[in-house]
Amino acid sequence: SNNTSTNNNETDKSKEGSDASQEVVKKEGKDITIAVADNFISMDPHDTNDTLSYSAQKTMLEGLVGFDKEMNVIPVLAEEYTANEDATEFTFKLREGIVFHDGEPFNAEAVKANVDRLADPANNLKRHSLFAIVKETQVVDDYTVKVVLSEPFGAMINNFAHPAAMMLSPKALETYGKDVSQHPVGTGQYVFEDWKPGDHLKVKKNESYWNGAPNADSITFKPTPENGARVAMLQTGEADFIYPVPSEQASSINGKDGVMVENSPSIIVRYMAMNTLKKPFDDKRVRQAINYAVNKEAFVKVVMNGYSSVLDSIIAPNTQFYSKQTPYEFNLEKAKELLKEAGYENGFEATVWGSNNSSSIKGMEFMQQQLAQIGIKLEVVPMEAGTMSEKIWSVENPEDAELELYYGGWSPSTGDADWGIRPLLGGKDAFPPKSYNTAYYNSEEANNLIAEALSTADPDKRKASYEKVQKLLWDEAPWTFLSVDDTMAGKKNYLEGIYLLPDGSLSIENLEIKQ
Amino acid sequence: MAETMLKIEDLKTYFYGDDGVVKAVDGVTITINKGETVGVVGESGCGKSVTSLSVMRLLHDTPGEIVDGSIEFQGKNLLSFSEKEMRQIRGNEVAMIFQEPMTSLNPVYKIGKQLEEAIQLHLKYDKQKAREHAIQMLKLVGIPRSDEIVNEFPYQLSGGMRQRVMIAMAMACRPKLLIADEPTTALDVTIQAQILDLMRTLREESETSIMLITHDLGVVAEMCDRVVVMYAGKVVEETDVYTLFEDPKHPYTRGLIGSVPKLGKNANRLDSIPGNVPTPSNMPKGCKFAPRCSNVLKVCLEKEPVLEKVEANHTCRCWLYQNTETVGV
Amino acid sequence: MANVELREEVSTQTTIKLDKLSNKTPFSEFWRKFKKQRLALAAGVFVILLIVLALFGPAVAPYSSEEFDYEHVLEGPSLTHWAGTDAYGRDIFSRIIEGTRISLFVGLLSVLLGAAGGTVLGLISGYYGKWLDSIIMRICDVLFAFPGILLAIGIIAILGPGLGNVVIAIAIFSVPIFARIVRSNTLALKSTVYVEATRSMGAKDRRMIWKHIFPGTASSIIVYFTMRIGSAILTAASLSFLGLGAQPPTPEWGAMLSSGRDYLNTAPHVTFFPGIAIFLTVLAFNLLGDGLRDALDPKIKD
Amino acid sequence: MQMLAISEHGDCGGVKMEAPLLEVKNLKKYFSINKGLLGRKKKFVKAVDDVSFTIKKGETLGLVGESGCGKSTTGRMLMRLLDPTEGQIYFEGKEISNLNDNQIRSLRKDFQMVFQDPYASLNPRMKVREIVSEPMVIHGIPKEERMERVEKLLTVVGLSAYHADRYPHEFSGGQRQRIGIARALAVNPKLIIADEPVSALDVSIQSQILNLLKDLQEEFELTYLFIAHDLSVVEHISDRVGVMYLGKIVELADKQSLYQNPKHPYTKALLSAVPIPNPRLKRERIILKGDIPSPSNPPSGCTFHTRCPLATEECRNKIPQVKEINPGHYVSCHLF
Amino acid sequence: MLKYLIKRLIGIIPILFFVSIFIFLFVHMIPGDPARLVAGQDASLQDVEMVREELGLDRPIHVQYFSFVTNILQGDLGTSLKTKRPVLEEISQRFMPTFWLTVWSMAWAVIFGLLIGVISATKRNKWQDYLGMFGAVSGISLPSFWLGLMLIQLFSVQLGWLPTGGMDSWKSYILPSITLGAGVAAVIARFSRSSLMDILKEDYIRTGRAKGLHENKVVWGHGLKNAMIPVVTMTGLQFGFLLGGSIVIETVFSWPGLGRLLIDSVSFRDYPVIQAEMLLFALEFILINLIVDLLYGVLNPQIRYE
Ligand SMILES: Nc1ncnc2c1ncn2[C@@H]1O[C@H](COP(=O)(O)OP(=O)(O)OP(=O)(O)O)[C@@H](O)[C@H]1O
Ligand SMILES: Nc1ncnc2c1ncn2[C@@H]1O[C@H](COP(=O)(O)OP(=O)(O)OP(=O)(O)O)[C@@H](O)[C@H]1O
Ligand SMILES: [Mg+2]
Ligand SMILES: [Mg+2]
Repeated sequence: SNNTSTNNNETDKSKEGSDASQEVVKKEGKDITIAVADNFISMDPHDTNDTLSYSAQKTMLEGLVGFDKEMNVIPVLAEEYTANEDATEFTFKLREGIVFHDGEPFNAEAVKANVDRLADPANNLKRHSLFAIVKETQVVDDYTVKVVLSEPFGAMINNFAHPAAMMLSPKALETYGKDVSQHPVGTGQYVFEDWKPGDHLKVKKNESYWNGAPNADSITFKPTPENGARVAMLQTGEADFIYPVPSEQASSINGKDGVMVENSPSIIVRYMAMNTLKKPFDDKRVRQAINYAVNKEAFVKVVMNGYSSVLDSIIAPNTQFYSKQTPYEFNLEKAKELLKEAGYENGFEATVWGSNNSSSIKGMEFMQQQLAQIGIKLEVVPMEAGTMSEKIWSVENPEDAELELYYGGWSPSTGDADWGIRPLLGGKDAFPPKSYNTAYYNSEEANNLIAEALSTADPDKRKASYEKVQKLLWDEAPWTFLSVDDTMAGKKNYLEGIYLLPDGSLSIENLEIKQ
Repeated sequence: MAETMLKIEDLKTYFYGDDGVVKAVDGVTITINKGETVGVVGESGCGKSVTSLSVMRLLHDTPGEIVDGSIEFQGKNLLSFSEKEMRQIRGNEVAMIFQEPMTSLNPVYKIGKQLEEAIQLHLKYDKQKAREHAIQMLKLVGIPRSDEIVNEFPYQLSGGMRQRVMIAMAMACRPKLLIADEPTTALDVTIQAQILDLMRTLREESETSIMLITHDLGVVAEMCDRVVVMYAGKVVEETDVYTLFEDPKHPYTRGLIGSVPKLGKNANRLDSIPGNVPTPSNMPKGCKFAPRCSNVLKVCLEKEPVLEKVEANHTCRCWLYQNTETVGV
Repeated sequence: MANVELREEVSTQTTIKLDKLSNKTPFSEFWRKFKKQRLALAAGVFVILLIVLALFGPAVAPYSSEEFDYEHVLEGPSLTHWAGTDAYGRDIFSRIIEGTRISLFVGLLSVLLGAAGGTVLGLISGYYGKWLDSIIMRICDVLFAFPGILLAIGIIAILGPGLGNVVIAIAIFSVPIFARIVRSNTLALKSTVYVEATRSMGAKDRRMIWKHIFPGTASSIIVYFTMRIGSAILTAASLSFLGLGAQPPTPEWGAMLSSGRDYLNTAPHVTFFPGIAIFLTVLAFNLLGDGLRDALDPKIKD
Repeated sequence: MQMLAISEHGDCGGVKMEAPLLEVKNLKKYFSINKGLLGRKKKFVKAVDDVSFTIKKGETLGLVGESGCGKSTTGRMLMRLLDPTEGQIYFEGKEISNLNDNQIRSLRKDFQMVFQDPYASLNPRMKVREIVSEPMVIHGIPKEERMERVEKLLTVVGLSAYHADRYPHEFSGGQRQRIGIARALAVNPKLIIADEPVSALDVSIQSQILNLLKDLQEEFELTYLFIAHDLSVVEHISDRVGVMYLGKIVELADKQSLYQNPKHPYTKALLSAVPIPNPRLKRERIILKGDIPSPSNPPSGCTFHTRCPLATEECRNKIPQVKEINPGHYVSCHLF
Repeated sequence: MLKYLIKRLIGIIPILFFVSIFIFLFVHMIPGDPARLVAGQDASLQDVEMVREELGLDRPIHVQYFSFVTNILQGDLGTSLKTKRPVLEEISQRFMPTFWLTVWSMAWAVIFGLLIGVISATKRNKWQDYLGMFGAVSGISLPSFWLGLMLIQLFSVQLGWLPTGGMDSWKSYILPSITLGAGVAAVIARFSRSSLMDILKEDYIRTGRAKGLHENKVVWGHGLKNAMIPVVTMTGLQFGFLLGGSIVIETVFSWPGLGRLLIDSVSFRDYPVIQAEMLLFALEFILINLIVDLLYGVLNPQIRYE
């Protein structure tokens, strides 16, 4: 994996106009407030599927193993782990002397309780799928636990590193039952204090954290959906850290009031999918023409306010097995020519769908302006989430799909090429409603290449296949390739060690308050 | 000569409205002596109410303004009084009963409270005493169960009772002058008879001077000592009540008396004054009554007559009776 | 003989001249009262100006509302761009001018539909009473029980986004308001003596409703109509704020406001001018409504 | 000639003494007012309670009584603006109280109404021409005829044709009442129900209207039911007079006997309560005590007993019957 | 009085019945598949079907309605599809913030609205009147979200006096309630002005003056109490406006109330929450207007005994 480390000052876009030697502002106390864009849904890691909730959970809970910044598996609550030859038995040696926040000892029994919970389909947990393969969990001794799988699965350790496998106190599981989602009890740096959905979630310092108490006394997460309000909170000091920072305001707040805006390339790609089953998008020349007709630099400047980079493959550079392609340069002549060849000299009309948040509307409007230059009239239809799910993911039969163009973005949460390609362009199996192939793209060749890459564990072979598929798809142009987003966070300059990972999740373990 | 209670002289009250100036009261002179009841009659809109409101100085919420004349109450000029001084007079020395018993009481307050308000204000009684006084007053105006009525709301009372409450309220502070603006118009005959009877009794007991405004000549005949007849903002005739009915001078007064159907007199046709009361926007030049007058002279159409003594105790505003000398004036 | 006599008396009786009052039609009466209200008059002039703009706006606008220029984005007001440019470098002034048509269209049409529906329901409900009244009023109660914006959100979720559906949504929740007003007016008018007089002549329901009752409700409808236009424009703007309104690149003021709100501290003019446009327009309609109310019917209130 | 057309039926009507134009038998109107939970317990206002009378062609029946005694309700029932709770109404011998709305509509032109409030009874949004021609429109009279007739009618009531294009608010009360009368005359009615047509007018105007009504009656042989609370007005205009009290006619007689020789204590009190515009005439007054009881809760027995100076035990308990004590003189009182 | 109350309470039942049908149909008419939204991005088609079954969304619509109603009658509002928490809990947590926001907005709106209204009515056609009414009309003419954003800019960002949102101290109530209440204050001001102006023309006001009462006592004592009668009714209706306004304002000010919950639930098609919340809105509206009617009775003695 080649996730680049998140160097805050790596890009200098954020630094325009900012005074690097800005004086560190004063912070009263050690209580940190973080404003986020959405509400948390659950505090039960086993029953969570949104990144935001995990960001909060990770302050309180820990797993046996975890990922480091480069997405390598590292030990956390387990000191070490071993797997048998055919990858059916995983044995964890647990760190000793750790207690849950409620005083319960962390031991093999506790691990068994958690894994059993995940493995039991009757519990109806959202993350059951990751552990459905577990046959049995055995307590070898107090601090050794062995997980037996029903079939071999080499990547199982990654599943254990996933936040879904974070450990809850068995006592809490018992007393709260399903309500444990309201009362998370873990071993982490911070202890759950209170959660008023929609208002705030507060955690406080765990003085007896096994790896030394953290720096901050408490952390309060505040969901603040309105961009302006979130920014204002950072400016006024009501919040010490916010994310995301709307790119529109990034440069204006950076460097003032002790505010620092940090951006770095994410793995989120922005694209406009074209329904390749539908006329005129079934014609590659039309798709390429559209790609030539869109000025990506202008896209970055106008829509993303400069906080993104032009997309030059179907996956972002920070994604595993990325290989750079030659961008479709902005060339209206060429675009018109291609259209003419395809028989659409006078352009045509089409509808683009996208979500109804302001940045997505802005993107679609931009596409509308760009394509108007080659005679393509776009109708922009922003859709509210529920409607969109109905319109796109309730269509069983690809032929019935009304979808023509879809403006969207994708973040492969696992950070690898497979998850960046297969759900989106992986042939029939990825067509809505099964998955996210909104381009309804289905090519034998690409499907084979994707399968090939999956069939082997040899990185070189995989790399080769992914290179080929990226080249192929780039040329096929089922999408209009737009950009790679930056992650955008704002903080007061006394904070250090807090940053966003490329997948947009928050890392807070090394938080420091500089005074 | 009896003591003069109220002396209105050449009062002019104009309204400044959308259509220009409305001379609602345009030179009214009325004198009321102590213990005397003076009737003011005239057709609707001739300025009777405005005259009474001018006396009370209650015009400030209307576009009306007293532009000329004087109002002397017990020798003091009310027009020179400050608002504060006026408040001490109102409801105290000069009280008023309004035309509409149904709407003149505040619907959201109990009868008792509405009565006590004035009593506490002017007689400086405490609450307890004011209440007793209020009940006393209600008894006086013949309201049965008056100690219960004080705790009721106006809507629980009939029209006659409300009008009696109004009278009680007006009489509560023993006013020297009572202005009654059509106090019985809204009531039924049998109730009217009760109220008139009551007013008569009260007058006899307290020697209050009364200015009784009405358009019912029957009421005038029954209640008043002297009568002032108004037409279009002006006094056209003034005399004692007997003379008025037996020897009316002004053609309008004569017409008025003739046009009332009289009980027991079985005339086939009534006398009637042709035409309509002039509206402010088409006031005739000269005598205001000229267009309807059966005795109209040439001069009537050009010049306005003045109010002049035609006999002792009898004044009239009509060219038929004007001396030539005064014409020149 | 009696005939002749009667006529003679008649002629002597009608000596009064009506000439001085001549030509006092209800309209002139209204105009006389209305023109005294300076603010409302000014608002009326402004509304007329808006209508003219709506009709001829694109012809006067210095730029096309869709003309983008990525080299000049988010520029403040200047001589070339009186209200500055937006995120695509489009001329905000031109967009506001073109937006006039849309905002007025949304306001007028939605309220017109709502008023038409509400009036018919209100007339029926008030005139016929009984169960018809109960049913209509219960439905209105139900609609009333939900905040307008909530209904609009739901209706748009059902119908899909877009200005047309915004119009329908606003129209739907305007219906009960008009129904109630018209109903209460109808009830009052139904019991007036002149309606009773007409009934006593043997007039049919249709005549009573359209000839006597409806004209009597007209003034309150007009007044309310004017005022509701203002709130309709605001609602449309709120819907755009929530991302449910006009589709890009429609220069609907609310959408402009909404898309500009991320630039509140970098380029405040992007929100300021559309905000002012909405404010002034709604203000004008409200003031006009106030004036109309005072001139037409002092008795109806908010 | 047009004048003749208007008085058409008057000419051919002749004198038909045998059948009265209008006959009312035991007419009742109870308004229900909902009381109690879910309106189950019904309460009634007995606005008109068992009223009978007849009106002959060409005569005027006056109806007097104090406010709320049911005069207007009676009038409105005769106009079929209200459905009687009980009782029959015969018009020219034909029962009209059981006709439905559609059947009654064409008959409506035979009886018209003049209302109390000249300000409220004309639609302020219509021109005089439209107002006066409306009954003709309703009864299908062709347009040219209508236009001509409006002007004739206006002249008849003492206005002139040039008033036709003005709006009601430009007229004074008396003039409006004339317009109302013109409207009532438009379709050659046989019976006019005048509900307090002069009580809102000034004395000097009132006499004009009273004279006009009398003249019109003479000319067109109209029949009036004249409702008023002013006894002197009723005396002036009526041939016969009925006195109502709390929904009942307590005394009904021809004018002379009623005014000269009233029988019912209420009539007596009423007559004595009228102020006479003659200061020298001091009469013996009967001042009634108390207020008029509410028709929703009328006293038992004779409804007048609560205020009657001569009330006996019997009056409290028994409802008196109507008796004809002299020919044509009906009284409902236990004293007779 | 008690009878009246009981009658009115019984009268609510049919309305609620209509409301429940309306809400149910309304919610189910909104396109969007909650099963898919619940199951989440990674879910397979089977997962979605399973969720659908689990949520009972596969049953015929009338069956769903029936169980919706019977559950409600048993006090069970269901569980949120999104958070899996009981709807009752979900809503009750969000209720107080919205309640207090509404109450404070209403409180200041009533106080200021009345004050402006009374001053305008008594200083008719003077500058105070013009100023007051211009302010009031402006209040109705401002897009509330814009006003909110502007206030945040001015008072939080520029001046730093007040917090931008959240619900931490009494200070955080100031901006949202000003924003939310502005329109209502304006309506009340206008309404009380015209109502009081009408009342001041009444005969009993003249009676009060004729008694020699001080003008202030006439206006505030005799005038206002009568003028309040229609104002109170109208104020009740404004609650509906506030509830609606809270949807937008809560978004602007990050207020943890029902309005935002509703927006969230709508986009998630969280049927039980939407239904319960709409029902709550309706009930609240109906109850407030019942209270208003009772208040009306307190102010207007004639109503009391009917
Ligand atoms: N508030 C007012 N504004 C304008 N004009 C008024 C006002 N009050 C009275 N007037 C005018 O003053 C004139 C006299 O009115 P006033 O009330 O004194 O008549 P009135 O003699 O009392 O009549 P009525 O018998 O009907 O009570 C009327 O022509 C009326 O138009
Ligand atoms: N629609 C109605 N509903 C209920 N009660 C009514 C209705 N119409 C009239 N009443 C009642 O019936 C009684 C008689 O009313 P009516 O109008 O006939 O009296 P009236 O003799 O004409 O009185 P007035 O002289 O005041 O016109 C009154 O007590 C009145 O309150
Ligand atoms: Mg008067
Ligand atoms: Mg009547």
